[in-house]
Amino acid sequence: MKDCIYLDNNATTQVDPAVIEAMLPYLTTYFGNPSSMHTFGGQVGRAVKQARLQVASLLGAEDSEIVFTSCGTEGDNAAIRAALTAQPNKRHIITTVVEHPAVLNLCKRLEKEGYSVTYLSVDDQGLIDLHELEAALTGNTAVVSVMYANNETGVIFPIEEIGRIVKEKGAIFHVDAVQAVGKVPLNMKTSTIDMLTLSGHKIHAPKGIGALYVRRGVRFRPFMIGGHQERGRRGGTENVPGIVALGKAAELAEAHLAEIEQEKRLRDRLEKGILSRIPNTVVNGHPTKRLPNTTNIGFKYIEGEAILLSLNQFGICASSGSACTSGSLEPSHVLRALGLPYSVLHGSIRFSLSRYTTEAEIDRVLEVMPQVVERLRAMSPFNSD
Amino acid sequence: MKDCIYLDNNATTQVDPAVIEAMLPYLTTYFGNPSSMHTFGGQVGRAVKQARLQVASLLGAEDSEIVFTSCGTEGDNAAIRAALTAQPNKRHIITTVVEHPAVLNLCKRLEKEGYSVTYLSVDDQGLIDLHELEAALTGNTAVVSVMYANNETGVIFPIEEIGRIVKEKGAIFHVDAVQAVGKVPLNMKTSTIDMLTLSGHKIHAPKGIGALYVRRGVRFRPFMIGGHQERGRRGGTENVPGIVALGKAAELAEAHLAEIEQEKRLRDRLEKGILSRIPNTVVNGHPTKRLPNTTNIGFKYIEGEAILLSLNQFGICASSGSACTSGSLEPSHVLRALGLPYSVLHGSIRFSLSRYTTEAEIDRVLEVMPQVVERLRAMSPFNSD
Amino acid sequence: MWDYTEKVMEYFQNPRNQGTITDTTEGEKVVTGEVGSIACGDALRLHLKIDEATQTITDARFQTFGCASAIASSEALTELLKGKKVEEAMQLTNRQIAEYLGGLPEEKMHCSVMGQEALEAAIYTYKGIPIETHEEDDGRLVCSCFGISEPRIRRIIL
Ligand SMILES: Cc1ncc(COP(=O)(O)O)c(C=O)c1O
Ligand SMILES: Cc1ncc(COP(=O)(O)O)c(C=O)c1O
Ligand code: FES
Ligand code: FES
Repeated sequence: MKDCIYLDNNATTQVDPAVIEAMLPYLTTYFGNPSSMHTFGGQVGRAVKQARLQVASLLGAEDSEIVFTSCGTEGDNAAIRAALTAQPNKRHIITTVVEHPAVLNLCKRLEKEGYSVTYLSVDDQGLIDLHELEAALTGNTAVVSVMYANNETGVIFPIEEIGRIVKEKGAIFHVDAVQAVGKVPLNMKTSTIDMLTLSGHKIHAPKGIGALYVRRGVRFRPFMIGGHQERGRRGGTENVPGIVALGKAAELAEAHLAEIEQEKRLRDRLEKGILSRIPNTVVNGHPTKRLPNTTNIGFKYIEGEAILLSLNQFGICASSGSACTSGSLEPSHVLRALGLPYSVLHGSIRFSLSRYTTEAEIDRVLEVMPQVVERLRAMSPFNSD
Repeated sequence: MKDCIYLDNNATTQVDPAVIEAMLPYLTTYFGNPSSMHTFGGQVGRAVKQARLQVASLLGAEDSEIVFTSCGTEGDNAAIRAALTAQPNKRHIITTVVEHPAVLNLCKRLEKEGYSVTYLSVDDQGLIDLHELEAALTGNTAVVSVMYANNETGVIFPIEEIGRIVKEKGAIFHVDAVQAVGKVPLNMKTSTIDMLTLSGHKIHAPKGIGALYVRRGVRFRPFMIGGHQERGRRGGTENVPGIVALGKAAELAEAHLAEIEQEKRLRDRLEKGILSRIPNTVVNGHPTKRLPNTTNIGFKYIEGEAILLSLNQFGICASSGSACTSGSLEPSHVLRALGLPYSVLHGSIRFSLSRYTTEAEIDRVLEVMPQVVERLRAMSPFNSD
Repeated sequence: MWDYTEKVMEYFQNPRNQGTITDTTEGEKVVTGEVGSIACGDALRLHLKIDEATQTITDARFQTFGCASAIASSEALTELLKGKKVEEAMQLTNRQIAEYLGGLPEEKMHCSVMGQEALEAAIYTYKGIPIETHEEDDGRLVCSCFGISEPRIRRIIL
């Protein structure tokens, strides 16, 4: 991996060595069950508590508002199910067409279970229409689930504006912030958000750990039912090494927020470099309301998988669509929702940076990219259009 | 921890160093998302596949029948929910009064959701009455969920006898084998079990990973809804290091099954030693239908927590009740279900061994135990009774 | 799991006042007060030696069946009682017992309540006042240790 230029950080990130160092003692020496009497000197319980404080700090939340989960998908499932179970009389859900499958596929299942779901559409820049939201909201709406930032385009929704509208109607407001955490500053103290999902492996913690923020006072029912762990909000023996890792990763992410402009500068360098060097390229999604680390670029007349494989030959890792849907051959539901022309739809590539990305790496991509595109276009029947 | 005599392996186990070694490369070098295109040379996908084969081998199953989960609690929730969702017309569940909270508390929630639940009782040795099961089963029974072995007493249910009865009535048969896996040989090929839950941290893998066996052909609906991971049976980015760890742990557990008699010999030495040295002690649960590593002993007239804390002073870790419920002050629901006299109920201690337990450790416990009990009994108002 | 103070652990490990009182001389009276049962999982039998002329508790001992904090609370109770006048002892609260121990986990506060109740029982016996028995029939038991109801806990703790 050392030789790989990794620009697929929205799919998953490299675990920070300091995170591994922090978690290792809890994989080896302090392996105890935090719910057990014998406490290994209380070490395990204290470590979990510290991690909870670290995650809370990143979100501007209280530690008692953090529930550890196994991943972002669990957080999304838990939040939406909790909102529905806690308000059995409300049978309506609002979400958007560009959500992650963790929300979208859950909503499809919920429709089968008898709930009605409104899927808000997006415009060609990936933004929703707040009037459409207002019109959809009723007293019957149990929960509005909207992502903070899109994983494919990086487009950021106006979360607090949305939240104010949602709260007026008394619905619970859930935000899938898996892609936003660590990339934009968050402060739950001044936010309208009731519940917020995050996932460890997107912020340099390992896979298998995540967290759900649940605002104090918001009615909650556990999704994963079992023992009294997480104050009765999530059953199952606590993943102590994962929790400690997430705590450390949150601390590092908070520190990194101060230098996020540097990451944005590199992203802009990449984006402008590609647009200026390669004709028939476009940026997908809103030009400025976007995560600082993500750019999704359409290379007209050629196909995404071919581009990715060519980039792989040069040791460059990027992606088309989300990792999740890349098993399927369908073009991404997000790009389709933007109503992109077919010529762009099939040839779009997401580059997503991290704090490890260097200027030299970006320059290498800028060097390679034109040849890759040229070669494929030379083969394409649409090239001469 | 090196100096601690750890006899609480039913709560959680030490991670095997070989397991940590196996997983480390997937925490560091091979951090990629297995669903991504760029494959780190296919290394990540291959590792997940191998782990699936290792877990399948331990269970005598096919690799396609293994779904990775985050813990035992998730496996139990997923199995029971799947059975209900796949058979929407059946509204009845059968389980036992001695299940883990992951099953019991879920069933209590399901009652609120409109399902009816039969909780089979147990006799004073912890065994159910098969006639009671037969009488409870109807065409309306969607799922029967019974644990393979009890976490507190180690009592083993006659799973295949139960399974034959269940299958006659066409219900789905789920078995929580979290405590049985790695301690008794399992072979799904010749079994009546439809779904089986296991948890990594009980077999020397880390916390945060588990698996659910789902027999080919059994109708399944995902509990954790999201991307198409695990062939659509469990959404969420795969916990690759955890999966690799579980695979290695399964391989080691399978090898250890050949030496399980040695573990049983140590357990018997401990049990007999305590019974013969300390008056007014009894073994809780069936004398022989029990896991080879577990003994639950009642020390009359003294209280469990006081015993545990005294043992801690000598560097011995055991437990009373399950770790899960030890946060509460109620005596264990399992021991109460056995109908033990109060004098035993409050003074019962579980010792659970592992392949790391040595004869010297057992002998040390036998040396310490009499003083501990004597000291507390000298304080007890019931002592002279 | 429980965050016990060093003092709780020390009193649990090395209680000095466990046992009964057998030796008495002229002018001294020995009384006992008992709460809890084996069914509840905790029980405390408190023994007091009272100098009748001065109304002073000259010795206090306990027999306890219960968790570490029950044992430590019993030890603390007997420590606190020694040398006190009966009327002073009547003022002792479970809070003072817990404070003497440097605090108890919230879930374990009721273990100190047991001390206060045993003391009450012993002094009532000394004064010849009949003791009301707590029937476990009110259905709202908070602590299975002994039959105290939620209102009573409120009164004692708050
Ligand atoms: C019998 C049994 N089932 C389920 C579980 C839950 O497993 P986990 O803690 O991995 O969620 C446990 C252990 O805690 C158990 O002993
Ligand atoms: C926006 C968004 N939500 C949810 C998820 C799901 O997170 P996880 O893979 O940790 O389950 C992802 C990433 O895959 C995501 O990008
Ligand atoms: S689970 Fe989401 S991009 Fe995959
Ligand atoms: S007296 Fe300590 S738990 Fe009841």
